[in-house]
Amino acid sequence: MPTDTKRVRGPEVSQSPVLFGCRPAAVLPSHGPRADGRQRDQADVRPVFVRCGLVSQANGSAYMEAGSTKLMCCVYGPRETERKDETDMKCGRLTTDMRLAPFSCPVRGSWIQGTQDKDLSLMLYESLQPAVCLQKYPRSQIEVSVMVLENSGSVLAHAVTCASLALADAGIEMYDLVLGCSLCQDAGSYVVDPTYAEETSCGSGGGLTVAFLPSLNQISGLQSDGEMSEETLTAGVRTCIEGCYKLYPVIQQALIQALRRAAPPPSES
Amino acid sequence: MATVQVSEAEKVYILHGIRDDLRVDGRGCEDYRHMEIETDVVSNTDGSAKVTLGHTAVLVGIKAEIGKPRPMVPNEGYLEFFVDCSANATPEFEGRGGEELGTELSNTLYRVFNNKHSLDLRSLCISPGEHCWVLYVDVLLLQCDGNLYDAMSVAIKAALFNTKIPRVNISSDDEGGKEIELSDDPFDCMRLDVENVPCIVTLCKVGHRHVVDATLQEKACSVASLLISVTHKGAVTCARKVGGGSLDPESVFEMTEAGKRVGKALHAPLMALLRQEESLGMKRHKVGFLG
Amino acid sequence: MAAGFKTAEPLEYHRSFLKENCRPDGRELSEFRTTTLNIGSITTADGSALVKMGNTTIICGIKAELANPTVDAPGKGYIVPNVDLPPLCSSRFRPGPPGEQAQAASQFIADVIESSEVIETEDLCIDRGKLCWVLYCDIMCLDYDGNILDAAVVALLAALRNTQLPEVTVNKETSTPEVNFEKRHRLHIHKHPVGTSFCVFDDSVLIVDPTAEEESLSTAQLTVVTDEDDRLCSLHKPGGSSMSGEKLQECINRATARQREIQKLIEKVTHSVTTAQ
Amino acid sequence: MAVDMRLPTVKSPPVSVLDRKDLVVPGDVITSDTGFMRGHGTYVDEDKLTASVAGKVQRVDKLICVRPLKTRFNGEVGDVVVGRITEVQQKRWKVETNSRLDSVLLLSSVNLPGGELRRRSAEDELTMREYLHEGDLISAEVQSVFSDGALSLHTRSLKYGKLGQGVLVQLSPSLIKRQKTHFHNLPCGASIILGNNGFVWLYPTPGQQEEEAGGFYTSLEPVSLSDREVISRLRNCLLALAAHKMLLYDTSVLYCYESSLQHQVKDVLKPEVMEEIVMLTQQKLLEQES
Amino acid sequence: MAGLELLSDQGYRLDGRKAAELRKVQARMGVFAQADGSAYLEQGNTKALAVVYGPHEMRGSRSRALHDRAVINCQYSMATFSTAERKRRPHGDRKSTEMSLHLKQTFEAAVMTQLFPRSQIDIYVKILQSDGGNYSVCVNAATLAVINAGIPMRDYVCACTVGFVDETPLADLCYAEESGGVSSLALALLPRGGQIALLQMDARLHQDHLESLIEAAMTACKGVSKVLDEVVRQHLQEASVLTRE
Repeated sequence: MPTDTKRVRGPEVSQSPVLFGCRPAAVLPSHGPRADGRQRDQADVRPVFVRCGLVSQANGSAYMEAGSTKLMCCVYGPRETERKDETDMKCGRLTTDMRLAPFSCPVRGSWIQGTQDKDLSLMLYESLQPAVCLQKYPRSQIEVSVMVLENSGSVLAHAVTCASLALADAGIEMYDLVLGCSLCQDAGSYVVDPTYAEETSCGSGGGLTVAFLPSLNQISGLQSDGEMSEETLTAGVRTCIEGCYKLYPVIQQALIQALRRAAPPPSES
Repeated sequence: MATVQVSEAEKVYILHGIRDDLRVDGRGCEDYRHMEIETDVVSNTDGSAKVTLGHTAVLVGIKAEIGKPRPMVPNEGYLEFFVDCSANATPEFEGRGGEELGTELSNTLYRVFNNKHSLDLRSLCISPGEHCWVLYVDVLLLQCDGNLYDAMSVAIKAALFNTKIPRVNISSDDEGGKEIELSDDPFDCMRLDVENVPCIVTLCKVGHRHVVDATLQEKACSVASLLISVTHKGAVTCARKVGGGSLDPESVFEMTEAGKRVGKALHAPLMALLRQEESLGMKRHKVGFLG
Repeated sequence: MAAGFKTAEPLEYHRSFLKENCRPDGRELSEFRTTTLNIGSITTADGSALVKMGNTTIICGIKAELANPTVDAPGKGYIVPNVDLPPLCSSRFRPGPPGEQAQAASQFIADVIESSEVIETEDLCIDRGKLCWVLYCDIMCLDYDGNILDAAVVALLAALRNTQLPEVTVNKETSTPEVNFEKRHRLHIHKHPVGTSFCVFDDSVLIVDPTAEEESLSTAQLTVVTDEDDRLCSLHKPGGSSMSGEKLQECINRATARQREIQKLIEKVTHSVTTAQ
Repeated sequence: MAVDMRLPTVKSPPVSVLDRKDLVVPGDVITSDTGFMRGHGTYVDEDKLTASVAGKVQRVDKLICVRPLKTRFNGEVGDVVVGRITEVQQKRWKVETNSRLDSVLLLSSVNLPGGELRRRSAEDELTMREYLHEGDLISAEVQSVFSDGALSLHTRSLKYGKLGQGVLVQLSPSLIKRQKTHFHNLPCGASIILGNNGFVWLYPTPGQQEEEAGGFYTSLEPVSLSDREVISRLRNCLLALAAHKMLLYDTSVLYCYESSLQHQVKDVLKPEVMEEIVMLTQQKLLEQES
Repeated sequence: MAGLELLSDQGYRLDGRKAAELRKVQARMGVFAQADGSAYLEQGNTKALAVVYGPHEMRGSRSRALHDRAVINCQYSMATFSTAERKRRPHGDRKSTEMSLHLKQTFEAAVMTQLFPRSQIDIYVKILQSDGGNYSVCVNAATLAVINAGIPMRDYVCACTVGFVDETPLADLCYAEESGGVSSLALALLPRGGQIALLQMDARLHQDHLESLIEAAMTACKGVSKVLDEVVRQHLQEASVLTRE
């Protein structure tokens, strides 16, 4: 690792205590009810808590909790592009930056944005871009940054939802909201909106994240890994869409609430 | 990614052609361009392959190095991917221009291989918790003419097939320390089982239909693509939507189905070709870049 | 009208308030913004705290890892504090490696930890010369509206109070550490340093807990850190206009008062968290 | 679904190097006779006319040029080009024509709707993008060459202008044979513009009508399947000829098309098929000559 | 590598060559269709790919354009698998930046840039396999690529690395020799006129030996140029069979 002179540095090597636990981490059962009491094989998403407009400095922001997954998204812009090329003249530029805070996972993460963060940023970008009316913002850029404060699973899916809320909060024109939902599939059964433990313990199966535009019925982001059959994948996509629809009213409510708070009291006439 | 400009009228022409299942180069929607594959092209690697698909050309070199197993999986070796989008492929990649695409491609490769069956990682273990083989899979883009993903995955499979890892002898000395000795006999080597290594199929949605192996012009007409990596048994190891647009669920399902079908069919001819090449042995006329 | 004045002549706008001994947000000159504290909300961290001072929001997460002590100090562990100002918290920060301000803040926090002896690094030793704890204290700004140093110190202190380390024993045979997550111990907090920051306007008017705008308009800034024994742990004044000894004493007095307030707040919140469990 | 995977073709053993005087490489002295004028691809070094590129020597009276096998387009006045608009600037379009600098199409060098004698108004400047915008293809003629070598184009003839539906094939300019006309309606059912710059445009043969809109109107009606097949086959034939460095003109293209008819369109690009049809084409051309 | 004998008493080198013998050079022009010019060249086990784009309109900021000649832009990089020990980065390190600069200087001396005012010529070279003499192999490959692109040059540029062992100059060093502590020198030559396009030496050598070393380098370069000449003529002939009108 290159020496980092811009930070306070600790010892060269240090290891997470998790590696030395006396008892091996309990393997989650692949059947029966889930640890948090939710149902398997159903679009059973965790209850979410969302708030818009918490950050004073941003043009739009949203904070979201799903179980103990906590993340925050800020939107800056539209503001003038720093880098100009021909496409910017007709169309705005969207940039996304997603990071996991060093303390957000069971094992500490590094300061430097790793490939995982870059990958997540790209996925976030591809999921959001179809929804934003970029042609309405020529020569400008809209910056979306997401910080995951606690990773308790399904971060990408929730980041998508949170970011679309923050975009809406910033008053950026969008065709539709974007909602995210993910699932983990293992040995013939699946869990929707998995927790971190569920994500890491699904051995032979795989994970799937879908970003969905609910009113337009369009999939704007799709990403899977691990091994699954085509039928499972297709079924998984359907389940995720179902999960998104469950989330939809909650998100709408949060936005309306934010609007109410922001709007001046109705004039009496 | 390397981009080309296409006028509105050209787009319409391409779009209608795909609707009628007759693409500009005469192919049907699910036809690949002519593909040439050759392995063992770079002699200082442990395995290598060169694949050309239309004008797209990729070179894959694999180096096996001894490293320390990951703490979470002490009895497995691992793969490292790196994709070099060099300026040779297109001037757009000059300086740091290709870095973004490079990370995107290598991240996808990590996903594609992120499962238990693609490659038997346990066979790469030398001594649990201490030593294992790390396979550095380095992809070099030589020319871009669309459909990098598919070409890359075929080249990787071919290079893995070609990879020869020296046999290792572990002897312990008097003080209990272990010594690792590599066999110098070039024939005393370990081969990898590539049966389950997946191939990537990129389906480009153009108009209301989708095509495989899109050229740059076709890609310019498409709003979104679905990338899907499929094993010879038809299992999907990675799926991703790429590109700026969105897809309706029905077409995602159609594309997944087509991707699986096409992907599954890629493996048999590829394996047959690799075996045929191998059977030629020393008689094989190496072509490389001189042919 | 007022809004126009504010954006066109921000300095004049502020002066007009200061003349009346008050500030645009309604505070008095020596009044802090409302400070709220939330402890232990991040379960993936070994200790965490979220501090809000007005709009300024700072979160601190502490992760403990195992390492070998240095040869020079075989009986000591490490504390590694870093302040991150991500682009998320304000449009003034760009993605990439930490900028000057973040670097300076990290150094400031590191200095405070060392001079205040909030934690004895000896406490972090597990097996002399062989094994010790490293406390990675990552302090992250989520909303930047001035005075991040005060907020960062409070967040760090509260997070340290909240930290619980698992019990570690070294297996004699294999000489590998064994960690028992069931049994956890709190850290011993020796001192409670608290920072108080001031801004000087027009080389004369002194205000406490400046907002981002006030910071940018001020002619000098000053941070005083004191602990419960009224010891001065740090005095940080990066350049700017000069200041009389008298004024300085005034600042220190305000700081000691603030220290009491904050320590009380931390006790209260920590207490409510532990009783809630 | 079809996939054609194979091992690379082994190169045929090299032909023995004949000492062909007309082929030169950089640094070769062409003549030390000072009576000749130096043209493209040559320079004078110590009174000797020397080649600066690898290619074939051509002599026209006293002028000696060397034509390289492959090069950027070196346009001359009167050349027909096919190009793509890259930028819309004030009073002019920038056009990519495979030259060493982008070519220029001045607003004053195009026929605007409403007749040739129309004055160009300020409004025309503002609406330039409506006539031609970035990415559009045009056919044009080289009007003049600027001192730095950039080409100035014009479309002041009904045969030039914006191109509609069709397929562009980009080849080396040296493969295009100079002819009286570079526009051909081929008897096989499609039309071709063989741009001197190596850009070849294949399009369905237009009916009698249209054209009147000043060349800015393009039909977006679907092209019939049979026309498409012809165009695709022609495209692949052009690539086959180019791969074997055959000179391109209406007859060679047409013969190649005829030779390819026994193969499916998509198979034409397979190396062995390409070789076969190019051989057939050569034979036909030889027969026709004798 | 102290114990290694670079030149045996019988006058043979590590790989069995004589002192002035070049490694086997094989090359092909026009490997890629999309570039304006391209070439592949191998010299022993060092293999390089060169690609040329241009001359074309300046990319990026037009202010870099020169009003009286073309700008030559070079990028040198190495495949991550090209060396025995895997490289972490293909380019961007100090050594490849320096190499890019040397290539640029070399080709500015040979390409007739004055014919293309305000244009840009890109030369990208990639080492696929590295076994000594990287600079020289790149120059030789790039020369072929420039010729393939039909860009006028005064003459070929040929390069060779030579070393000095036991009072004897060794031509065309391989990696084992390069790293064996030999004083070496790289030279790029326009063979017909004998002009030196670039000379680079960063080892210690007695002044008296310099002349003989340069002499040997020039002879080696001429040897290379002979091979390149054959490749170009071969290519010309194969390609012009059919274009004959």
